[in-house]
Amino acid sequence: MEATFYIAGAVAVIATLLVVMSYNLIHALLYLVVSFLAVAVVFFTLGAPFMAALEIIIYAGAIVVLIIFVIMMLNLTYEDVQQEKSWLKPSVWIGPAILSLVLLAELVYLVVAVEAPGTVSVSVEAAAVGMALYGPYMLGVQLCGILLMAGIVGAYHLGRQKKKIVHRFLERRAAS
Amino acid sequence: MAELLWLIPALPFAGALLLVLLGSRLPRALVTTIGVGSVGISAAVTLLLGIEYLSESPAFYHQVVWNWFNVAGFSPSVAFHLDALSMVFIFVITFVGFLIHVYSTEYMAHDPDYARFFACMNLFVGSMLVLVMADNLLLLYLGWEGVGLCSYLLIGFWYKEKANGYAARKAFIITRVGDTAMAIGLFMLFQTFGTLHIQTISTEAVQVWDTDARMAVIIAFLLLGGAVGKSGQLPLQTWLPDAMAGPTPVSALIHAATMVTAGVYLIARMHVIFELAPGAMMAVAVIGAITLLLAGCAALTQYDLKRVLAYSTISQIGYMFLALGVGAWSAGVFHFMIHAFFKALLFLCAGAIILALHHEQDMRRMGGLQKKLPIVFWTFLIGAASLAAVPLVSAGFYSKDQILWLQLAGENGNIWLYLAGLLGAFITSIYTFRMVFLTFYGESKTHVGHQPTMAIKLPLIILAVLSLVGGFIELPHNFGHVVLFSDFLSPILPTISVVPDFNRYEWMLQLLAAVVSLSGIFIAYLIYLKKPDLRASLHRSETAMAVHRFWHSGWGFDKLYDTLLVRPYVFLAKVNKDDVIDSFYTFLTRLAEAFHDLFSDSQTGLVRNYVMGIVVGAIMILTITIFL
Amino acid sequence: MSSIPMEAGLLLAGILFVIGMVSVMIRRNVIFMLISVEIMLNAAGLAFIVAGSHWAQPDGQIMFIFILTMAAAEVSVGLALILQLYHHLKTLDSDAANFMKG
Amino acid sequence: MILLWLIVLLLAGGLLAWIAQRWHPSAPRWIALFTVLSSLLLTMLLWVNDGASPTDTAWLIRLEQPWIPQWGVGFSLALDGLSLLLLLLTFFLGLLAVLISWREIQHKVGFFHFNLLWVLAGISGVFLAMDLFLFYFFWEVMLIPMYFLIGIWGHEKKRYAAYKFFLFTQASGLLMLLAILGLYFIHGNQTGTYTFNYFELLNTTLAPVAARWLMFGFLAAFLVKLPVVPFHSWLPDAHSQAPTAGSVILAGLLLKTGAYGLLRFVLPLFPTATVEFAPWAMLLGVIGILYGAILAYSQTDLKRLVAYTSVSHMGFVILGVFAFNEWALQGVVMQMIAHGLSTGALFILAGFLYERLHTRDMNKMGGFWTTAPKMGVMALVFVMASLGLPGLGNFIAEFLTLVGAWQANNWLTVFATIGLVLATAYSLRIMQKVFLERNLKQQVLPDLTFREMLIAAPMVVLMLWLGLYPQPVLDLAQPAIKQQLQAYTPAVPAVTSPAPQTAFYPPATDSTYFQKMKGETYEFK
Repeated sequence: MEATFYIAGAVAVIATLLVVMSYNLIHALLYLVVSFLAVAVVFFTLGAPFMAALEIIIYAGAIVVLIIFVIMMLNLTYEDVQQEKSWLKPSVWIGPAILSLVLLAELVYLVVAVEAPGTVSVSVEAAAVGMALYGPYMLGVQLCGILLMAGIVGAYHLGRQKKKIVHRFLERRAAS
Repeated sequence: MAELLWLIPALPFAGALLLVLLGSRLPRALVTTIGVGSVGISAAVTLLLGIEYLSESPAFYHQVVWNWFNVAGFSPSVAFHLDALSMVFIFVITFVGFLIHVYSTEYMAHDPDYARFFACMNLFVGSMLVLVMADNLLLLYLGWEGVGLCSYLLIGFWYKEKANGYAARKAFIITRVGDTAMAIGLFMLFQTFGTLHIQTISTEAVQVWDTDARMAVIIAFLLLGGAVGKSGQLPLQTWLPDAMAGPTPVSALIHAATMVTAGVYLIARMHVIFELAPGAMMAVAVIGAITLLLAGCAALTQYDLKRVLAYSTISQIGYMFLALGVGAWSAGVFHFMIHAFFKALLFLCAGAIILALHHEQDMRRMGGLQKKLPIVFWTFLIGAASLAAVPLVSAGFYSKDQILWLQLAGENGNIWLYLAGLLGAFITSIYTFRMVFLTFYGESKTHVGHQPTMAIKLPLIILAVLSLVGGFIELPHNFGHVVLFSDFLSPILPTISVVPDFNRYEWMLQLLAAVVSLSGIFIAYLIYLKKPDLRASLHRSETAMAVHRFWHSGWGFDKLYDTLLVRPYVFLAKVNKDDVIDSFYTFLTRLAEAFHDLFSDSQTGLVRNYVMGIVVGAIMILTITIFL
Repeated sequence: MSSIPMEAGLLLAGILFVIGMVSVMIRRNVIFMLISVEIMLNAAGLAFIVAGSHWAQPDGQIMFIFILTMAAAEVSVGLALILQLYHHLKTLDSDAANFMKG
Repeated sequence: MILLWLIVLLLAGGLLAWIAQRWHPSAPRWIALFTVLSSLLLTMLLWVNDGASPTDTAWLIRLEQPWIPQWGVGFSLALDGLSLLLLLLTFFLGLLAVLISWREIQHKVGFFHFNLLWVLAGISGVFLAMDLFLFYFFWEVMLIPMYFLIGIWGHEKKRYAAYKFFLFTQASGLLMLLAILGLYFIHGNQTGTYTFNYFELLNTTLAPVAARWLMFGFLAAFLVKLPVVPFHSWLPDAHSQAPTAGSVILAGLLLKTGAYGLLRFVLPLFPTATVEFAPWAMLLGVIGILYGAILAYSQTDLKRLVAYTSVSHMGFVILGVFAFNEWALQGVVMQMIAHGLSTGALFILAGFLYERLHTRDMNKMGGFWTTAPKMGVMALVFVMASLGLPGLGNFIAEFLTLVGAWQANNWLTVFATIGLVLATAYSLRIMQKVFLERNLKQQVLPDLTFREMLIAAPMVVLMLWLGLYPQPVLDLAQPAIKQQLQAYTPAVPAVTSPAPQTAFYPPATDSTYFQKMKGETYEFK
């Protein structure tokens, strides 16, 4: 189990790095799927198999597919890949990278410096999760429902192709 | 009769009010009736009261019209107090005022603002009457400022000329400087006595203060400040010559006969305080002496007929101050009365000349009017004789001689003051007859347009008669010894104590004064009539011309004040027009705007940068958590 | 059950999170930014799971479910927004949408 | 109860005026006119009924209603002579403000009158409130509609002026709120009852330091409103940019709330702290008199000039308030009323001119006496009132103030008196520039119409009345003033006693000398 965790973790990190570094959107998305799958494996090793399943179904499945659909709708071409290349110059990414490394170092320090909390021990059954979810977290579930509802409505509303509805601010910009 | 006291000032006020409200709609005749009539009735009431006063000879009449206000014991009333001193003043004001009103009906006949003129004149007479009849200093102050206002309105009567408005403002502001000093004096009087009632102050002052008490001296000086401002004495005399911008009747009434003597009235009225302050008395005399000399010299060099008369007014009031300063109260008031007659006469004659010559005021362009305006000539001559104090025949001689005599004979007398007065008399007769010779003799230079009619002639004749005979009510004791006037005033004003065994010199001094006066006339005759070469040689001399220019500008006082006070003030005002303090607040706004720009620039509109901001924030927070 | 140290799990979450974050900062393409946000959210969920396993409590997994839900909603709305943006600006460049510039 | 109705009447009238615009364009004018007129009549009725029969206290009417009892906030209104006078002034000037806007305001008429009436309501509330919370509430009520009046119907720089006005008054008002709260808590800690009631708070005993800080809090609001010199710079902008009615209300009433606050709150609440502060306050007053006068002299914008004269005149108010004697305070009350009339009148005059010429620049005017003699006469009276000519109300005010101030501090009074000379300079400048000289531009200037005469004539009459027979006003104010001065009765001899070691007092020899003189005077009485 331990080895699985480390390997899956390594795969996840590498895949994610590749996501970040690739110029082609579709390639990136494929790596992203890999990354999600790896994380799902990590979940499994951590004793959360149900979550692993959810990760695969929703992240690697639904979300990524959604993005792919959109990419298809946008009809991206080779030029976009070239443009992506031109945008990713060292001068652009070096600063944020350094910042992030600092942040990472701090995070590591914080995680390591704390008294060793021991290891992951018990696996939590999906049943227990379900009990808690529909017990004390009932309100949270309902809120999630509302959130999803809002998401649907929002996506529908925003996704509609009504050309003439332009925000007045944008309209004024366009006029001038 | 005494209950009619309030009518005297009320009538002119009522006239003014009527004219202000209805003036523009009334026909001229009615305006004349109201304007002249109100003062006329007032004069009649004065006459009646005067007769009663003389026959009953009470100490005073007193009438409370209403209680003005009452705050914590400070309770001035609108109340009138009539005693001998006030009597003299209201007599002069109403009668001379009436004559000048009559005169004005012709002088101003063609002016479009006829009603406004009479409204202001009536207002002036009313205010002046309040001034001299007030029983407390606050009411006196009301009249005091009221006459200032009328003076402003009338100097600037022909407001379309910018210079006239300037002169009017100058008059108002300069007199207000004096008034401010007076107001402070009133505060101090109130603090000491808890009242501003004149009689109370007069009786209590001697009990509260010893002679030369510090408070008394300060107060006397402050009151003197007010008097100096109103009476055009040094150092606040500069407004008076410019005040000649007004119509000539105004100059006659306000700037010669009555208003400018308000200072004399104030000092005479508050003589108790002044007697307690010998230093202030001395100052009064010295100011008078210096002023009469300076103004006399300035009068010598003026070409504008009215300006000569204006400077001569300053000079003559200097004589009054000289008299008051040595304690010759009744002599000062006597000279006031006589001066009112002859100066009003001179001004009215000047007015008649100016009217005849189409508003020509420059004496260099007059001449030869002796034949063309005979009545004016003769009356002017009488006035001039009185001003120059031609001995025996003129009233001015008696009044001025008394003042000069008391400079030596009086207890507080002083040889220097006397000499100054004598020199002044000499200068006076020179410039007076310079005026006469330049105007009436020589060849005619300007066409005579308007011949005076009855409305002008009558006042001239009456005033001329008064200028001649007015002096006979007070004759020196080696010469008739008539003391009607000083007797009349003696209950109010203390008589001056004369140095004993000085009387035998009196005739010498009189002779001296007469000689001085006549020699002055002779010199004027020489220079201006007989020997034009003399004048021409004077004109060629550089120094003489420099002095001439200096005197012509009134000893440079205008320029002095201009550079010392007016310009810095205007400069300060102009520089600070936008208010330095405001710039501090503007700076605050600028600061806020700068910060606004700073933070606004940080909002780039790029999502990346915002994320970066969040990360930087996270790093900062984490760093703080780690290191703290 | 296993002896995976908790630090390791948290470190993995941290690394993934930071990678996602770098990507958000350096990418100009809006879709990439959205993807990066997904990575970050996923990393956060991972941290919850790790903690939940450690304490043997279901709460961590519940939080992950909530995060998941939120991610789904976010992605749907976000993609709709991207579509709109693309229609208006004809580009996916996030720098083009800088109207909020002060 | 009638006090409440006064305020409610104005508020309701304002709302009605706003709504009424839909019915008829000039309906708001008539509604506003009738509202203010009825308020005025109601107040006059109060004067006739209650003013004549003073009870044992200075208070004529009191109203106490609980409002937010948990916090100790009460809806408490009270009327004394001072309030009554100021209410009369408020409604009189309010009436003129409505009349003066008849022609001038042509857009958003309903909203304009709404704001106008609400400002008046706020001002009346300020003059009546006897609960500090309520007082603060009304203080704000009066501020916001005024902001709209300036900001919507003002002249070319209206937004700048409106913001400036709002920021100054709001910032200072917040400081006052802090002070009110401080007082509230100190009082609560002492007595256990937390209340904002004025009468309760009067009994608070304060540590000197606390008293000083709380006093500064109150002073901040009042001195800015008054305004006193370093804080005056909002005033010229607000006054010159506001519409005529707004200027009249600003100058005539809003400034008076500052003076009223000083009299009503600062003096009785902090007797010791104010005595300490008095020389400085008087110095500020004198600086205000002179500085305002100098600035007024240099202005070419007529309304701005008049605004600076307000700064100068308000200097007398603070000079008098901190002299702590009845003469000075009566002078202050007179000054509030007389200045309200005279400056209001000058602004109205500026409004007349603006309506005709569409400029406020005096360099473009001149020689109007010829074409508009009636206006000239009116202007002359107003100008003379502003320079303090005896016979008009301002003279009584200034003279009493100076007499009172003289008892407190000689040198400062001397300088304040010099202000009268400067007042002459700037006042006559108005006459000279506008009405005298030649009408170079050949502007046709119609003389006053009947409506305008209706506005101007009562002001002239009132000014003359105040100047010649001010006794009714003084009588009405007297009990109230005595009450404000109660805390100073032991301190009054201190006025002439040897001065504390401050640079602004004359040398000790002088004051002891004066004291000696004063002692002797009493013997002779």
